[in-house]
Amino acid sequence: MTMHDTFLLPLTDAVQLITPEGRRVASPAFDPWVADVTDAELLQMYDDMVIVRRIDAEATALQRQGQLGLWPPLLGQEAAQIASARALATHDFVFTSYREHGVGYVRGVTPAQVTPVWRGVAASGWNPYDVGMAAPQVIIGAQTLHAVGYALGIQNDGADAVAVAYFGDGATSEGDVNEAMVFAASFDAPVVFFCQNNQWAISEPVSLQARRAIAERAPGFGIPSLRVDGNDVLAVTAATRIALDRARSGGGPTFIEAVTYRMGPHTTADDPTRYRLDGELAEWRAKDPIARLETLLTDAGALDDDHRTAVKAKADAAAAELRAACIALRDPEPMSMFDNVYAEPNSMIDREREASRRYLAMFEGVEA
Amino acid sequence: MTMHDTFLLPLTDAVQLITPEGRRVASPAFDPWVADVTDAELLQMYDDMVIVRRIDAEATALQRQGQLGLWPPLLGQEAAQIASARALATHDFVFTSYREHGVGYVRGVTPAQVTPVWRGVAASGWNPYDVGMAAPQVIIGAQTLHAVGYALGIQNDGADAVAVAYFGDGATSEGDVNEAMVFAASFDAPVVFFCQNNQWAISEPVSLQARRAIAERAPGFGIPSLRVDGNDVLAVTAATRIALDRARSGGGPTFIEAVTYRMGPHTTADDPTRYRLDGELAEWRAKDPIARLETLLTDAGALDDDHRTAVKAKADAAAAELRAACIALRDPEPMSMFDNVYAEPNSMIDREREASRRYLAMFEGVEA
Amino acid sequence: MTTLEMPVATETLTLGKAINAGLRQALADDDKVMLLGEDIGTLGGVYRITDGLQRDFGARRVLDTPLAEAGILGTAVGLAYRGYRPVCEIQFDGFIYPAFDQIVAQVAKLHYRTQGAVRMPITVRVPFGGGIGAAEHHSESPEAYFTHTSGLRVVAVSNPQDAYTMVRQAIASDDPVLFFEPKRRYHVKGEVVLGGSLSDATPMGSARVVRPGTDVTLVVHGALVQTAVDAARAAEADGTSIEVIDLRSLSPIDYDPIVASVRKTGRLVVAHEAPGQGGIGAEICASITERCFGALRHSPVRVTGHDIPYPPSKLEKHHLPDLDRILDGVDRVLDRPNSLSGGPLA
Amino acid sequence: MTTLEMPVATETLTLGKAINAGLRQALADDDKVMLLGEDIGTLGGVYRITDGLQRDFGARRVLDTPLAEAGILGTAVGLAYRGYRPVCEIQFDGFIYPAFDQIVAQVAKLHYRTQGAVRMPITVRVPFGGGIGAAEHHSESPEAYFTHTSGLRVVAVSNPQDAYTMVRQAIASDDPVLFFEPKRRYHVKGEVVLGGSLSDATPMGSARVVRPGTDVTLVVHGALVQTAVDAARAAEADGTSIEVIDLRSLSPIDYDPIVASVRKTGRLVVAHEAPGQGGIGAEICASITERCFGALRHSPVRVTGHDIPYPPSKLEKHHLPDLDRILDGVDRVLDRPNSLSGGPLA
Ligand SMILES: Cc1ncc(C[n+]2csc(CCOP(=O)(O)OP(=O)(O)O)c2C)c(N)n1
Ligand SMILES: Cc1ncc(C[n+]2csc(CCOP(=O)(O)OP(=O)(O)O)c2C)c(N)n1
Ligand SMILES: [Mg+2]
Ligand SMILES: [Mg+2]
Repeated sequence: MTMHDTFLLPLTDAVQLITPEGRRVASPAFDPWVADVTDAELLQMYDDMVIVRRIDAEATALQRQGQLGLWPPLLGQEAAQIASARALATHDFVFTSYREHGVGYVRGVTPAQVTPVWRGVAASGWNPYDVGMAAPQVIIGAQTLHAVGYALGIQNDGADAVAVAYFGDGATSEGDVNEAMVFAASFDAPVVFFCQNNQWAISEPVSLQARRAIAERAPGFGIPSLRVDGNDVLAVTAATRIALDRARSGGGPTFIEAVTYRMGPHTTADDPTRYRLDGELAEWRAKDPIARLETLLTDAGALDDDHRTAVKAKADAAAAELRAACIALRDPEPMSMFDNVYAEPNSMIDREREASRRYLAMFEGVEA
Repeated sequence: MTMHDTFLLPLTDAVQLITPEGRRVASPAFDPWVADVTDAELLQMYDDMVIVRRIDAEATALQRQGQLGLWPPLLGQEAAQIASARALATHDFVFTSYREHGVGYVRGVTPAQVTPVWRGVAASGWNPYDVGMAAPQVIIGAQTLHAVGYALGIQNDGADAVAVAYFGDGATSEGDVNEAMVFAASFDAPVVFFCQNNQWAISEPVSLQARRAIAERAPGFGIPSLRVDGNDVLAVTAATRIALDRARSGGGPTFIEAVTYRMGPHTTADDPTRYRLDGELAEWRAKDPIARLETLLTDAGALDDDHRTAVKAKADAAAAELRAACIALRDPEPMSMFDNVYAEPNSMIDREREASRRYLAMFEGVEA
Repeated sequence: MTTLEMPVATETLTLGKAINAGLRQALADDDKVMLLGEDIGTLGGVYRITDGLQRDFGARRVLDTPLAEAGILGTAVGLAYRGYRPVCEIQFDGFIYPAFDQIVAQVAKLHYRTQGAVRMPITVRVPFGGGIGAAEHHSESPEAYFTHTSGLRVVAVSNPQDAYTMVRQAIASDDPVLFFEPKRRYHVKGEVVLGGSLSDATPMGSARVVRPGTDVTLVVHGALVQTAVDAARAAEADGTSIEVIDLRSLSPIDYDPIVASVRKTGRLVVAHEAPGQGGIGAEICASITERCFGALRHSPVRVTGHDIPYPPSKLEKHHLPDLDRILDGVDRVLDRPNSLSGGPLA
Repeated sequence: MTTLEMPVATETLTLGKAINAGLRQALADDDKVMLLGEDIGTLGGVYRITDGLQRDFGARRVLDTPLAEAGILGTAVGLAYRGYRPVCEIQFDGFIYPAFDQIVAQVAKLHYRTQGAVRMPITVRVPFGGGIGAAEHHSESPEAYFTHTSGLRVVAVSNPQDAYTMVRQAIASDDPVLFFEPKRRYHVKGEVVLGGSLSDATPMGSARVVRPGTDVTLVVHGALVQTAVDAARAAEADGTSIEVIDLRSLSPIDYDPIVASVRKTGRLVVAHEAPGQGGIGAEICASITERCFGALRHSPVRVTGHDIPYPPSKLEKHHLPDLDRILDGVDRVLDRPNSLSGGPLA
């Protein structure tokens, strides 16, 4: 019967190059893509992950202390973010949702640029062109289309850059994400779809969004896909490099599912105990992305207590920088709310601005 | 490499049980599903197709004569529509787009109920509950979600009905259609997605919408799919029966791609010579759905010139009925435009209605 | 719609809990009522408005849906075709736009399209408005998009009793209803008479004078009702008597009490959080001017959110109409010294 | 934006061909301009507005996209991020809603969200309005949804010259522009001065008095401009002098000429095809009342499409404002016998 209900490659486990126990395992397909990764580079990723986790914890604390309005922790997703972002070139361009603090960190977003959004002083903390990363996207999935459009621009420019869209498992249900795959496939756009399947969309398990592994969706659109252990920096590196290479060489889009887990709440406003399954957190703690790399590097003699101490100090410093920058943030000037609504002069805004100026002046006792 | 870029079953040709030359070919997977189809039933489908094609031609003519505002011909898609609709039960419910005159014919839409929409006297020519078929849908793809919702209702009711969504190849690019697949899969909804891939979405070839066979999309959503020759009534019957059977037995959604061809313009407003490829029309004329069934039945001794004459007379009568009903349609009363905006009393509409009544009364010289 | 005699009880409930109670009642009254939305089941919604309902009515009637708003509304249309009364939750105001096509081209039109054959008794619950220090897209007031859409009814509640009663009315209505919930007032408590037959309740379409007054008519809805009442209290101290009208229904608008009030006061102020341009304030000012031109002693005044995207939350206090801005509007309509006294704006 | 001195030529063109010429000029002026849409390439669009452009500028710059409106707009956002100036065609007014989220939550907000770092010079071309006997969803006037959306500019053209010039201006604008084309007037011809520098042209944001008058101010846009002019001509025969103003820009609205006119006439009629409730007529009536209260001799009058879904085409003549309905509105504002003279509506 011509029932196309199964795939050539049964997707059992995601590709893994570092086991949760910190052992390197072979993968004939992936190994060549990471053969050149040195211990120093792995150590760099380790450092990044430790620092980002520390920043993440600090931001959570700042929220608890009322310094931030909200924070969406990345706890548990460090490998997926750091390793994929490290694989990118500076001139690539990234479109993320709200949880990609690790990606931002690698792209060069400073701790001080992270908090404005979550404190409510600005809708974007950085200039996208400074770091090759768009403003964070709150509308689930919308950014995937932006990445495809950007990729079309790259293609028209004849550039060898790649656009990368980061999004979650829940996002795959949105029409936008599926349209993005249609457009990307149709135009062979140099784009990478990087899905962090962290098992949950707030309280909804991934099984509600997809009855198959997320990675199985893309091939039907004509987009090859890869499914990797998202808590494994090497597997993520390999997959991202494969995808980037395809894009740069005119091969078009690739879809990556990084299987990971959100170890914290959805945001600081969420209470995951209401929906998590028993033992789930413990199970995933055992697959911690940082711990396994730490073991691997320690066993390889590439990581010792001195380094651990040094990186902890760096992480604390980054956290302190984040905190200081956050607390130093002043509320924006009221009148700034009228800035940048339009790029060009606009009589409606001019009038609104003038009315507000006069209104505020009343309170200052200033002559309007 | 874990590149899920190929499928278990390479989709070369769509399943075919009757060749364009009118020969019955065997298909071990599909044959059991049509083993019970008698020559009389095939003849019935032949009759339907001849009649529907005749009605379609008449409607086109009515448009050319200014009696209809527009007409979207189904020419060439008769087998896909008639055979699939004939496989349905009365209590199933169908959601179509605008071109499914054949489906409507089988569901019991009378010739007189077809023209009001296209003449511009009503947005729907029939009561959906009378025929188990929703009002025609113009917004591409929107009805696929309606079918899924209806199917959820069936499921909640514990009924054994099935909801069927008809849509085109172009529609598969819309977010709605993809969301429909997500929802259907997630809830195991008793729904059949019936895509008539007629090769074109107005001037856009199917290759712009999908880089793979359309049927390859659904499996990634967890929905088994079937790809059949849409000009072959038997293959379409088999596929639809398989899908309905899955739905009725709790197996959830199935996706059918019926590979067919729109032999006419997109609508009477379209000029397909601007985009069709050379020889394309001739190639598909050779695969005409009616001709091949006619040969098969003639060869089987089930169809003779008497029958041909009789069905032609029936078809002409149906066309005459359509024409007479169309021409007899009176413009609706102006005040009827305020009816059914709301189901319940509404002060805004009441006021509008009263204002219009007074306005129109001025012209009638009637005391307002 | 049920005609059973309901037992009546009075409880003190938050506005959020009152909606929960109304949904519970509706689910109990009519087994065609179904709830659909993101995170409304196990979690009970991010605001816990549907708390406990999946547990008590089952996962077939209280459905966690995949993350897709067009999907939610499109599915609801199909359910309505099948005779159900779907109640959709849109998690936040700013997430309704992916469902816009299904709402304006399908939900709003299907009864009309089918000449009355198919009903769309769909309720779309939307927590709306600002003032909660939230991230982008979590503080919007999109109601005017829907009041401009013929075929929809639009309501906004402001207190626990209305929240309870009107959500039941919205669900019982054979027309689609956009049901706006003032999220920053979910936690405000009030006495709620539970149960009771809907036919005894104030109709969902009627506005209500929440505070009588003689000098100025102040029209508001949702969270601003309380702000308006506070403003009226403050103005009273100055000897200004403000009549506050809670619109409750935004489409259709119940003009009778507004007209009656303006004929008395000759002065109208309309306040809402949405941007002014094309907001419902424009409609009300235009309509009242049409109906009461002779009675108006000053042009109607609008006090609204600015014509800007919703700003970062630290700026929202300058964006949203508050007591002071409303009183400034009152001063304008009374020709008293006000922020614009300095001369006409360019 | 180009600053080249353009050669100037005059041709008689239909409105549709004038847009084609404007697009052609924009594509020639700036290689960052790209056209995206359904059927705009080989076919040249269902109205042939993009006819020949793919042939002449190639399939990389004039793109037939997959059939998905959110996809078109979302892709345009990404192109804008990359420095392009995408011009999207929405095939018909009623098909813009699937793209609504991308337009209101992305296109409109990204410049604001990024504090000016990212520009969204996106033009969205929308053939709009009724009167062509079309099927459902092909005759709508959705402009008010966008004028209520801060961050967007909205324009509507009414004649070949404006169509040519304003499409170039829209594309050259660093802000996103919803560009409404009166489809039933695509075939109307006029003299068009081609070429020329945009800086010499009337700004896109300004309204225009198309026919001076002294008794009544009549504000219109798009296809109704011609109807309004016809009405003014007919009224002249009766000795009534109507000043017709073509809004051209719907957001922002250029109030100066309207205010000047109303100060002179004391009477305002606004007509549009969209339903009245929440339409731009409400905004204009409210704003003009705010600005000219003392000068008004009658409440502003709206003549609009009814508050119904767009009806079957055989009824559209009763739905759309036509010459007679506009003149009835003029009679109302002049306190002459009119359709509502019988007494106030309920
Ligand atoms: C269009 C839209 N709908 C709903 C929401 C509310 N919401 C915010 S995050 C979220 C879950 C997202 O899940 P996923 O895509 O898996 O990303 P994750 O949060 O797990 O990183 C939801 C429903 C939203 N932001 N946007
Ligand atoms: C949302 C939306 N966008 C655009 C259109 C305009 N349109 C009408 S039919 C059509 C092509 C549809 O192609 P397909 O889905 O293959 O169906 P077919 O016409 O071939 O039967 C388009 C683009 C529409 N009706 N709705
Ligand atoms: Mg997730
Ligand atoms: Mg097609």
